[in-house]
Order: sequence, then structure tokens, then C-alpha cells
Amino acid sequence: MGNNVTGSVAVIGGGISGMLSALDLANSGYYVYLVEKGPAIGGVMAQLDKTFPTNDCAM
Amino acid sequence: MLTLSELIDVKGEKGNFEIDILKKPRYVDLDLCIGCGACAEKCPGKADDEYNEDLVKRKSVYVEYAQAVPLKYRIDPETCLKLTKDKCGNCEEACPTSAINFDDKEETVTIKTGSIILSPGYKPFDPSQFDNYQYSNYPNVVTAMEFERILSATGPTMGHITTMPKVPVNPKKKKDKELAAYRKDPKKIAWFQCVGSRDINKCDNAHCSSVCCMYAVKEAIISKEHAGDELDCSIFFMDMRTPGKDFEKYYNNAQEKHGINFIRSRVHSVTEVPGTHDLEVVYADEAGEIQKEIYDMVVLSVGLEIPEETRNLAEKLNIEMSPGGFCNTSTFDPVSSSVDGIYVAGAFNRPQDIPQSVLDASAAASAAGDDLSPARNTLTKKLEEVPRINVVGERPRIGVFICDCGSNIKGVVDCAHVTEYAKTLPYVEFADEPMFACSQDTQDKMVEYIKEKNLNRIVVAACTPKTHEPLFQETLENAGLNKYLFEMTNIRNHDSWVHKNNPDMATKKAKDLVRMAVSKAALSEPLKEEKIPMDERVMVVGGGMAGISAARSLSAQGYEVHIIEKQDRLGGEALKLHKTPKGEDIQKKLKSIAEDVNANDNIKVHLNTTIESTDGFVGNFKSRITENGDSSEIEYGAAVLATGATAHEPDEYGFGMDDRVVTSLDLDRMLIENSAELDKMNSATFIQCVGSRDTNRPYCSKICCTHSVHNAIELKTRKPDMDVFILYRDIRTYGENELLYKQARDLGVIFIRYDLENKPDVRTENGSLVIKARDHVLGQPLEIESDLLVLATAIVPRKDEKLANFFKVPLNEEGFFVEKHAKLGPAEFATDGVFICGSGHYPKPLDEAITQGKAAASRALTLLGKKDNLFTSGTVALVDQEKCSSCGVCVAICPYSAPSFLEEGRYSGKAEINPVLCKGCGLCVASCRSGALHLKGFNTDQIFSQIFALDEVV
Amino acid sequence: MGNLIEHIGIERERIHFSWISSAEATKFVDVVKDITEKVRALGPNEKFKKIYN
Amino acid sequence: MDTYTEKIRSIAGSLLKEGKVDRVIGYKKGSIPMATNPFAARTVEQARELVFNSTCVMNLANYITDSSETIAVAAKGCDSRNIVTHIVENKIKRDQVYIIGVPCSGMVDKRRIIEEFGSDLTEFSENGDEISVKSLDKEEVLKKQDYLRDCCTTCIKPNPVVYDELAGELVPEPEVKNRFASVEKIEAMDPDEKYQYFTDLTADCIRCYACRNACPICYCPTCFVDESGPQWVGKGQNETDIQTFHFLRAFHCAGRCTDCGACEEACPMGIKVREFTKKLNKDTSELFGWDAGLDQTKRPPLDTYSPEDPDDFIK
Repeated sequence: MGNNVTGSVAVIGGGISGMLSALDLANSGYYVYLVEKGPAIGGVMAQLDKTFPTNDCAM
Repeated sequence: MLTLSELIDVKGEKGNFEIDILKKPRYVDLDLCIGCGACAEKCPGKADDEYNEDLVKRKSVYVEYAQAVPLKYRIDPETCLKLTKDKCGNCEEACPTSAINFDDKEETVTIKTGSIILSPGYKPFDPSQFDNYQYSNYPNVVTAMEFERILSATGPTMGHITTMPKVPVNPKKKKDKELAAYRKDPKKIAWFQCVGSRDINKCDNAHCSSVCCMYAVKEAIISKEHAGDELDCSIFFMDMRTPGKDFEKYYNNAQEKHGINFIRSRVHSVTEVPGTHDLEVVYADEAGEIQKEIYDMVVLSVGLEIPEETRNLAEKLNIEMSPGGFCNTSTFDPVSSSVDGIYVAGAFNRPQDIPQSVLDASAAASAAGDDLSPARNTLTKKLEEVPRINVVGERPRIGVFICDCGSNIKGVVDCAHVTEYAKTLPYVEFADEPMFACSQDTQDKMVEYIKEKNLNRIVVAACTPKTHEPLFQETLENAGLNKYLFEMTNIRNHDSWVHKNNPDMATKKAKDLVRMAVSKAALSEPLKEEKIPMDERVMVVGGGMAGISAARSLSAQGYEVHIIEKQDRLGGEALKLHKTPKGEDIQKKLKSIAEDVNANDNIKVHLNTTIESTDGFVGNFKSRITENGDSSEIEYGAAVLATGATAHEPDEYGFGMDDRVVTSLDLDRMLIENSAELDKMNSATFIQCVGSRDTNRPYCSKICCTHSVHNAIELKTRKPDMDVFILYRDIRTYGENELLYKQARDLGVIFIRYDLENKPDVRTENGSLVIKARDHVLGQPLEIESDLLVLATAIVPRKDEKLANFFKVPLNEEGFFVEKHAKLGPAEFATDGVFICGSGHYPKPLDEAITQGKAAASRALTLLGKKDNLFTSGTVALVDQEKCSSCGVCVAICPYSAPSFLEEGRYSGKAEINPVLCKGCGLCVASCRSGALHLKGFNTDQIFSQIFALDEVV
Repeated sequence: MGNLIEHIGIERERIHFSWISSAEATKFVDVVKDITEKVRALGPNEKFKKIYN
Repeated sequence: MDTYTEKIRSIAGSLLKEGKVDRVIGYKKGSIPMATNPFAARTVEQARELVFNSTCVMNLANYITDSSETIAVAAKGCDSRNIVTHIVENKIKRDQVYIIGVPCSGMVDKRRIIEEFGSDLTEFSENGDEISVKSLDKEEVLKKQDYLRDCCTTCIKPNPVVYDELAGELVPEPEVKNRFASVEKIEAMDPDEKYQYFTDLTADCIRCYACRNACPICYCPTCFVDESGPQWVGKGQNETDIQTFHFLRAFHCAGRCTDCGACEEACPMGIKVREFTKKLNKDTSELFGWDAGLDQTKRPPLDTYSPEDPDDFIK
């Protein structure tokens, strides 16, 4: 493989894990394509009201 | 970021993929749309709001929800009148930036990437196929997702719980109107667990969805908070599965503090009480008696399911899947799919909750990065820097921008008047009223104005600094000004929105806010962000599987790692385990991993080593270690704590008195050794929760159910005629481990439930080992004679206070490390530069420990990746040593250990702040009696000037 | 602090601590309304007030 | 308490002789009856001038801060508690101070005696539980117990809480029925009465800051009332500014005040300054189970950050 690799990653799905994968990768020096089928990222978590245990807003 | 896009095809291989992506039309130009909402206001179209689970309607041009990213509108082609019937076009007229484009077309783009991460997520199970729960027919049967929206303050009822939630708030249809008449505040709500999970009779989902027990408990508690304590909440369940960190406490609290009823039963049927729409629930109680109970509402705790389209995609990519449609991964590479270079994260990997998905995300990121490290930083861009203008000593020349925000602000506040008023304030050189302060052309103009008018302080009165301050600060930097010479005040959320009906007062308030901001800005000074030097080495404390995984990921990306292990070999607790639940041979695998680590030049393994002391902070740690009795010092930039946990030493059930009573780990050892004794045995019994979920250790140890079930299968497979019993409280084989539970029952393993009040009794009678329990089905006492009794012992934390102290990280009351955020920061500490993985965080099986190890590495990688641009914040506390009285309040009160005493020099004994550790929270400033502490950017003078400015009469 | 203020004769209702997360808009509104009402009911504070001439 | 004098002198003498300490802080007889002044003995000769009696009201903890010398100090119960506070707040190290513990049976309220006998006393002496006072026109023997300072009547720890050596037998711990009775009286008032009470209380204040200067825990290099940028509080004789000074000073003492009475003793106008601090002592005692100066290892409750804080006041 050597040095002939592409320094970018495609992340398919913009839910909580997709978003965070993308952030981690971008912050450690890779170009990221975040591909989401809906009009905005956020996934199911954005639909939740509050989360255990702190009752933080899921937003 | 590509939204409204779907992956169609992948070509190429690991390192060099070519991916075809189908981009669907948005009909709104992303660059031009500013998210003002003028289009939606004029849109006559209506569609079901999917975000609110179709409980309400939204417009045809819409954003999913107020906090959506990107906050750009989209036209729904299915319901838009223009796109369907070529009528209307209101939005095009209303849009102030001409962002609407009805000619937008579908297109396919090809991108080149080195790795792929699949995180397509799940869909909640659709219960309409079940006839016994009557979801499609009864208006008071809802899914948990629908209920989640009902509870939400941004949902259709703004958090108010009512029955008939599926009926529109303002019903138009006759049938809906009739139903709406029955609407009331519910007094009794029931949750049904395992709807679409652990069920192969009515659907094909054999797995446990892992999340429903917790969310049902959460919904029940929040319902009570919303509707008051009188609300009766009952949860019908098979096994309560609350094995995560602090989950058990939450469950206990729900019973004891919140008075939620937990009923162990699978509900038989639901019928409407004629004439009321109330629901009669028929179920069998634990004694087997049929019970009937009336509820106002039923919530179905629907499971997680992999949608058909995801399965098709996986099939297309040749990715192996489990029967449930989840991605097949191995225990030792828990985020790698069967295709090289394609990784998985989230619910597609396995049914899991948010923190697990977050860990998956980071782990997948580091795994994807491991392949590509030679190409790191080749495609990312560096920003150009504009030389800074020195403004120190200059008279303030303030520029004020009053944003109209379309009609959002201007519709209420007289912006022109406020702008004129701003011009009269002291030090204000220039004031302008842009329609949208955040739009790109305004930004460009701002830069011009700053240069042209020689402005040295900027005030923007617009929306919230939370989202927009960084944007404006960037603009200042583009104009050569220090970004702290900026002040923002919110005349939208705090003013035009809340005083909609009182424009005069709103205008007056806007003037007050602008005056305050200007008076503060006049006193602002440029602040320096100190560069933090970064040692690129990492120390991993603990050489168990979690620690090794973290070290391997870090070394794969080219970083040097020290592993500190106090034992004489790598492997930790995994050295004592036989096989994984997936059947992989742990010892064989461990051996090859250890060899791999030892051969790795980037990893230095320190065995028989303990840490004596640690100093420093992110980027600059220093520890004294004792290795084989020799003392030495190592320096590093980040630390990963992977110290693990140990097995509880039981003091009950005859352990230590009778050799036939052993722990789970003892059984594993016998299996590893392939002990001949096992073949002599004719019966074996397991007791679960030994030392877990009791008053001493109120948490669930998470791994023991799966471990015992798996070992029971192992015994049954070795010797099929062996009698195997498992005495349990709740079987917690979450996720696809549920399949093992089923396999065990099919193989004839007998499961007997006991509760905390009636623990099994173990005694030796006439030389044989007798276990007395109570059969939960028949309610009869029961005696089991057994050749072997295996105790599934609790996992206990090391409670290493010394280590916690070294790194200034907290332990919880049980002795586990407390992570930064239970949901969003599960692999790191609040202390910068310190990361956490493995069972020291909470008991977890191997695959989860490895995932967390990789995730911790990924989090550390993002820190190390910032090597040359890691800066402190400008807004940190500063000590005026002349005034400092050395009393130490700041040292004691700071949650981040930023203040300390100077040890030498003129101000020896006085306090100083380490700007790297300071978070700018202001606690020390507020508690300093001597007035020696100041928060840069929020000086007392600035605050006073704001307060006095407020008091000035206009 | 509240205790001290009360001790010197300033009504307790004039000071209030509340923990409101950025997500709790409704709570914020409720708290502000509640305090505004309470303070309105008390009327203007005439004590411990510096008069500038 | 006269018996302590000899013992203190001998301890001080040998400490200085052996060079164990650089100075011994105690009291010396003043020029008029009932006057005892703080005194630092640096030589064996000077050590013979040290005295101790029921008029040694000054809090000696004031004189040990910010020094690199090794200091011995004769400490009553209250002084010792202030020394503990100083150790906690980095004003002195424990091994730098040699504490000569003086069990205390209470100090005499000089102000009251002067009120009853006039300011020109000719003689004051004590003998066990009795004190005899002589002025130009009268002479009386009084029971000391009836003439104690107010803060001594509510003292819970008359014995030193920490010491290296004792100057006498420990006295029995008194039974204080209700040390916060005065606070409760105010608490029972309605807001207007309370405000009037404090307005009257501070009406005589001349802002000489004697209370602050006498207080061992008021040691900031620049006091907030003296600062001008920012100016926290006005500097004139404005009623509100005066009250602000008193309230804020009290708040700075919250959880740290040992109720030693130095502030009241120092006030030339006879203002009952402790009425402010006492309330906070009661609150810290009730809310946190905390009395200042008892524990060298713990910081006062308002000085610490703990995620476990009960936060009851937050709604």
C-alpha cells in the first residue's frame, strides 16, 4: 500500500456516531465526506427529548 | 458535508476507494440560504412532520428542527405545489437572498477516499404488524418514539402529555373532531417492553435491542415530572436490562423514589373499553393468574431494527451480516466489517445506546485512520493568517452593526432608530444596519469598514453569540483585529422574539443592550492565546486489552507509546478468560497480540512497573516510574488510563469451604486447561449476581450473564447429558447475545429466577453439594444436587485514589473513574489530555473494552493532531500578585486545578494561574476576597461599566 | 448570601439562584415570570439603596 | 489566671534561650489599670515582662502572619482557632509556630467596668473567680463571671484546640445553652424591623476600620473598601456605603470567623459588629456543621468546590 493511499474518509450516515467519527477524523488530519440521506444531520438522537442520567437535552 | 445524499456504489479497495454518491435536489441553494424562514412563512403546502413522528404538520419548505445543521431550508418535492402542480412559487418571491431554485436536479458525484465508515443507523420497529397491541387501530397506543416527541418541549404538545396524541391539535376532519373530544390528561400509562425485540414468533428480531429498558424508565420518570406524581406509570417487562454505567441506580430510583410500577409479564392483549377509548390490558401475573387493568395510554417500547435499504447496501458491498441484519464484527476488531477498509459504527454494528455508539464512532475513526496514516494532513487545508494590528494604547474607535435579521428583528425593533442612537454613544465611530449581519457579503463589508474607518473595537447586535460569535471573530481576524476586541449582544432571542407585542419597549431594550455592549467593548483589550507545547508521546497506564488496543492504534498512526503494566506480562484480566461469546480463542489471540506489541518499535512496554508521581498538564506530563525496582522518569503529552478492574472475592454460598464452589474465572481456567475433572461431572449450577446489584455494590457487572450463559453452552457442548442450571435475577444478554440465551435454553440449560430477598441456599449434605431455591414458575421450593457451583462474581473497581490524584480525575462512589460526559465523552476525562478506557470506567466485555481503547486513542489523536495549533483560551483568569493574600481560596475552589502558588521569585507564595488548565469559569475571581483575580475579557471594570450603562437614563 | 440579605431586612424573594441549562427555555421563562411576579408583589425596594444627589 | 504568668515566662525564657524560636508573642502590662498590650519578647530578659490575666483581650493571631521567623505565641482558645485558620490559609506554617496553649476562663468586659466605675480607674486586680476594681470614688469586689465579654459567654472552646505546651490545666468545657440567641432574636423580626435594627446599629460608624484592622482574618494587602479600580464601595459617610462595608466584611468572614470578639473590642464607637458575623457563624454551623478554626486539614465550606454540594438554595 505504501504511501499511495488517499488521506480522506467517507462517513455514510450523519447520526451521532457518523458525526463524531467525522469530527475525530477531521481533527486528526483527514479530509472527511459526511454523507447523509436526509436534509440535515443529527439522526435519531435529535428526536429524543432528554437523555439519561443528567436529563441533558439531546440537542 | 453532503446532505440529501445516498451512497450508490463503491469501487476500489482499502486505501483507495471510489464512491458514487447520488445527490438529491434540495431546491434551495446552500450557499445563499441564510435560514431566515421567510419562505416557510409564505408556504401554503402541508406535509407530515417526520421529525415529530408525523404527529403534526409542517410546511413544504422546511428545516427538520430549529437546531438543524446545516440550518438551511429544503423543499419537499412530494408536497410542494410548484413542483407538483406548477402553482404557487411564494417562497421564491419571499426569499431575500434568491436562494430558491426550482430547477435543482439530481446528480451523481464520485469521491475518492481511503477508508469508509458505515454508520447508517437503525429504524425504530414498526409495530403496526402486531394485532394484539392494536397500534394501528387505537388512538391511545403510541410508540416510544412518538411518546418521546410528546414529552419534548419542542414537540407537538410542547411537553404536555395528553391522550389522543395522534389526533391533530386543531382537528379538521369529522372523525378527528370526535376523537379530540375524548382528549384528557392521562392518569395511568403503561409501557410494553420488547416490542419487536427478543421475538421470533411475531417478527424476525431475535436480538435484544439493548436500549428500550432504559428509555422506558426514563420516559416514565419524565412523564411523572411533567404530569405530577399522581400519574401512575407501569412498565411491563420480561427481564429488566439495565447493565450500563449508573443504569441500575436509575432503575432502583425509578422504583423507590419515583414509584414506578414494574410488572414482570408479557402482555396478552389490549382492547378498548367501549365508549371511552381507554385501554384494557390483559396479562398474566407472576403467579400465572390472568389480570385485567385499565390504562389511559399505552406506550410500545419498540426495538431497533436494521432497515431493508441498509441490508441491501451491505449486501452490495459484500459485507457479512448477522441474521438480524447487524454487521458481523469480531471481538478483537469490533469496528471492522468483513471488507477490508470498511468500518462500522453505531446501531448498524450492534443494537446499542448513545455512549456505545459514541465509542464506536471514535473507534471507527481511529481504525479508519490507521490505514491512512501516511496520507495524514495531505488533504486538509491550513488557513492563511492576516497580520495583527496593534491597538494597545489607541483610543477606542467602535464600529456597531445592528442586524435586521430579515424581519426577525426589524419586524419588532426599530433598527434604524437604534443605529442612529448607537452613533451618539461614546467612542462609536461608525454604525450600520445590515439586513443580515451573518451573510457573507456583510462580512466582507465589515472587513472593509474596519480598514477604511480604522475601527479597533466591534459590536454586533444580532442573534445569539453561541452560534455566531466565532463567525464574527473570524471576520475581525480577517481584518487584522484581535478576536477579543469583539462584543456581541442578542437583540433577537432576548428582545424582538420575547417582546413581539411591545415594539416600543423592545426598541428601548435594544438601545439599552447596545449601550451596555458598547461600554464594555470600549474597555476590551486584545488577549493573547498562549501556544501550548505538545509532547507527542503517550503513556498508557495498564496493559490489559483496552490499554493495548489504545496503544496499538496510536502507534499505527506514528506516535510513540509507553505502556505501564504492574504485572509481569501483558493481557490483564483477559489472561484468565477462555473464549469470547462469539467463540474466539482468547489465549491464542492474546499471545499473537502481545507478540505484535513487543515487536512494535513505537511501543515501549514497561512491565512490573508502578507510577510514583505525576506532574504537569495537557501536552506536558512527567511521571516518575519504578520499573523492576529501578526509578526513572518519562515525559509525554497525553495519558490513557486503562487500569481495569478485578473480580470480587465472594464470601457466601460456601465459597472457600467446599472445593466444588468456584468462581466464573475458575471455570474459565478449567476450560483453558481442558481439565479432566470437568468430564467427570454430571451437573453444574451457576448463581448470578454474586456481589452485584446488592446494597454493597448497587451496580450491575454487565458481563456475567453472557459469560455464564456462554459457559453453560460450553459445558453442554462438551457433555450434552450434563444437567446445567442457571440461577438468575434478570438475564441480561443484551444485543445479539440474546441468541446465546436462546441457544442455551434450546440445549436444555435450565434457568431459575430468584430475588434478592430469597437468595439460594447452599449447603453440603452427606458429602454432596445442595442448592436450595424456589421455582419461579411453580412457586415450589426446589433442591439441586450439583457437582459444581459456579459463582458469577461481581467486577470490582480498583478504586485507585492515588492514580486519580496524579491526573486530577474523579472517581465515583463505587470507585470507577468518572468520564467527561456520560453520553458524549465516554472515553475521556474532563481533565484535558487524559483519556479513559476499559473496566476502570465500568465493567465491560472484551469487545467493548477494545472499542473503548480504540476510541480513547482516537480522542488522543485529535489532541495530538493539533500539535502546532493548540492554544489556551484568551479568556482566562489572571492574578494581580500585588493584591494576592496567599489565602488559597482559588486553589481550593478551582474545579480544574489551574491556580497554584509560585515557589520562587519576588512573588513567591502568591497565587498564579496556569492558562492551559484554566477554563475561564470565574469561580476563583468571584471567591477572591482580596480582589486579586481578574477574568480577562470579563474584567470587573467591564462588568461594572455594563451595569452602570444599564442604569443610565436614555 | 440569601440568608444574610434576609437577615438585614431585605426580603428573601429579591434574590434567587437557579440552575437552568441552555436547553431549558421553558424553565427559564417560568423562573423569570415567577420572580418578576414575586418582586412586583413586594413593590420597589426602599432599603439599602444608595441615593445619588 | 494570674498563675499562668509564671508558667508562660518560664516556657518563653527557655524557648528563647535554646534558640528554638525567634520571638515569643504574649502580653505585657500596660501603663494604666486593665491595660495589657501585645508584646513580642526577643530575649530572655524581655520574656520576664510577659503577663497573662483576664484583660488579655487582644487576639495575638494577628501578629504571626507573613513572617519567615519561628514564633511562639501564647494562645487562648480563640487565638488558637485563629492560628488554625492561618495555617489553613497559608499565613504561617504549623512547624513555624510554637503554641503555648492558655486555657481561658473568659476575658473581662472592660467597657462595662468603665461604664460603671468611670474611666479613671486606679487599680484592677483579680483573684480566682473574683475581680476587684478601684476608682477614685468607689471600690468593689465583683464576680468575674458577671463581667465577662459577650463573646466569652458564648464561647464553646475556651481551651486551645492546638498547642505544643500548656500554660496551665485545661478548663472544663462550658455548657453554652444557646450561643446564637442574639441572632435568633433578629431572625424573629420582620424585614422592616430588621432593616431598622441594622440601620441603627451602624449609624455611629465612623469608618475608621478598627474592626477590620483588629480582625485576625482580615489580612488582604488591599481591602476591597480601599480599592479604587474597580471601586466596590463609596468612600464617604454614606449610610448605604457604611452598611455595604459591614455586610461585605461579614461575608468575607463567613466560615472563617471564630467569634473572638476582637472587632467589637476595637470599635471606638461601641458598635456591636458581631451581630453581622454571628449570623454567618450560625448559618455555616447549621448548613455545613462547620465551626471555624477546629480542623487544620479542611478549608472553610465557602472556600471549596465540591460536586457533591447540596445546593439546596438553587431552585
